[in-house]
Amino acid sequence: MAVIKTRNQIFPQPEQFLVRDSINRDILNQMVSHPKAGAVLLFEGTVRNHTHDSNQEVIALDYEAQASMAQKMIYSICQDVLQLSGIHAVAVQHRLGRVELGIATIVIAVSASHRHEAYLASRTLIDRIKHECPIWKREIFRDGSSQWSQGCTACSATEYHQPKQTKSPHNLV
Amino acid sequence: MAVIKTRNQIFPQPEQFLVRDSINRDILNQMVSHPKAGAVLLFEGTVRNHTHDSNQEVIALDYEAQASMAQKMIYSICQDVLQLSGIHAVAVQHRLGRVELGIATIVIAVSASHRHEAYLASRTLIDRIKHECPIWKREIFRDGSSQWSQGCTACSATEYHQPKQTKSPHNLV
Amino acid sequence: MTKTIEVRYYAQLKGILGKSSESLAFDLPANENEILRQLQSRYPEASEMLSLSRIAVDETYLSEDQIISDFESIDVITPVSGG
Amino acid sequence: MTKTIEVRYYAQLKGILGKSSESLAFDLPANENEILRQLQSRYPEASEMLSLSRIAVDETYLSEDQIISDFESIDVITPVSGG
Repeated sequence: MAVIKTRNQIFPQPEQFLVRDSINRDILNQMVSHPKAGAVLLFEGTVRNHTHDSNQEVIALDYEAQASMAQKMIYSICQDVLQLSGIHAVAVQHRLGRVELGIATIVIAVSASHRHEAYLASRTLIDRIKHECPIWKREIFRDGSSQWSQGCTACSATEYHQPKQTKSPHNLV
Repeated sequence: MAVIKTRNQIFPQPEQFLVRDSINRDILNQMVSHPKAGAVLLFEGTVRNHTHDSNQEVIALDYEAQASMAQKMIYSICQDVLQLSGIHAVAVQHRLGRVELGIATIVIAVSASHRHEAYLASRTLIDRIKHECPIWKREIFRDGSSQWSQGCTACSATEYHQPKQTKSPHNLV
Repeated sequence: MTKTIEVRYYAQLKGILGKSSESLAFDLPANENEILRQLQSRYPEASEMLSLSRIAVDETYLSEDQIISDFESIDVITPVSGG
Repeated sequence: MTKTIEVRYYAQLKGILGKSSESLAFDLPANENEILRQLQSRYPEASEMLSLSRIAVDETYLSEDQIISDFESIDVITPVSGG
């Protein structure tokens, strides 16, 4: 029977999953450090100067969330990922509000016994957080205009765009 | 026809691929930052307290290399990875000499337009560097004894262990 | 029966409707599609956006065939774009 | 023909042989397996380790069927374990 792992492997506290200040990757890295870890993977989503939706130059993103629901869902996704093989700890922070070009919008840290486990856990975390959690981004363009992102702009065009029939958070993993 | 990308997307200088001092992940992250990058992935291999080969407690690793050959091979692998879709820059540093428990032995940074591209490039880099480059690790145990690692200790037991018939660096990717 | 429930809107839908929350009367029990249809008849200008949306009650997504009658709040979750 | 070549050893093999380099005479031309066999008959105590090793000449791995006659150095590359 699988042992349910406890909160001390999920960082930071859930009320710090969503933050308005810049994310410190070194702190998240430190949070997941573990004597049994042979691999630590840090994923950072960053603001880039273009999107799928538009030919305009993006200078920043602006994030909004149903924060209490998003926190609970991120925590639940972290719990699921800790049940994967070889995972020692996970840490997640996602920005809210305006984030400038080149700056991290989300940082995900994972420590695992082996690198393959770290890659699987990291991808599962970012994919599920992007596809399931009630967080939205608005693209702010050089000319001062803006538009809400249509689904997952960091995905390739052929990827999952949250069609209604498969949107349940429970049938994605 | 594929455009061959140039050295300014491979960091640091090849003579800095192998280092005896601690690796600064923030510097590697900064090296790969790019206005078109929507994803940055930092992989860190770290010294863990146990191995596949032994029941003894590991307190450190000690690395040796055919350094000039390893540098050239890492550079060549980086060039290959830059030809993958959506990759903007890569950075690699690997430790030589003794590395203590919990400390990074290798850091690989990749920036890409999309996260899927970053994960593929990062995995390709670490897998090829581990399997192809003339670098060796010795495990140093709590009791002061040591032993050379048999093939790739950070791999799972069922994984590639460099059997002779498939060892050619040219048929791995 | 009819029940008055706090409804919250976000992102693009909040812009279309010009408000982030309101109290609305719903015919209950209802499933996700029935709640969305009641919102669509009230706000035809948001009909397409609502057709792409999911409903969370008391901060949990409704599953496809779940029927609800007793709850405090509705969050209308348009297609998400975090990360 | 016989040619004297600088040979370098690393890691476990360096420990078994008790040296990191030496000048050795090789019968050339030869492919990778032939070079390894010449080393194995000189060092039977390292025969198994050599059977797992690869040969690099002038700092490039030999390919399976490559035959060489003119080069400056040999690196004997036992199974690698970097990362």
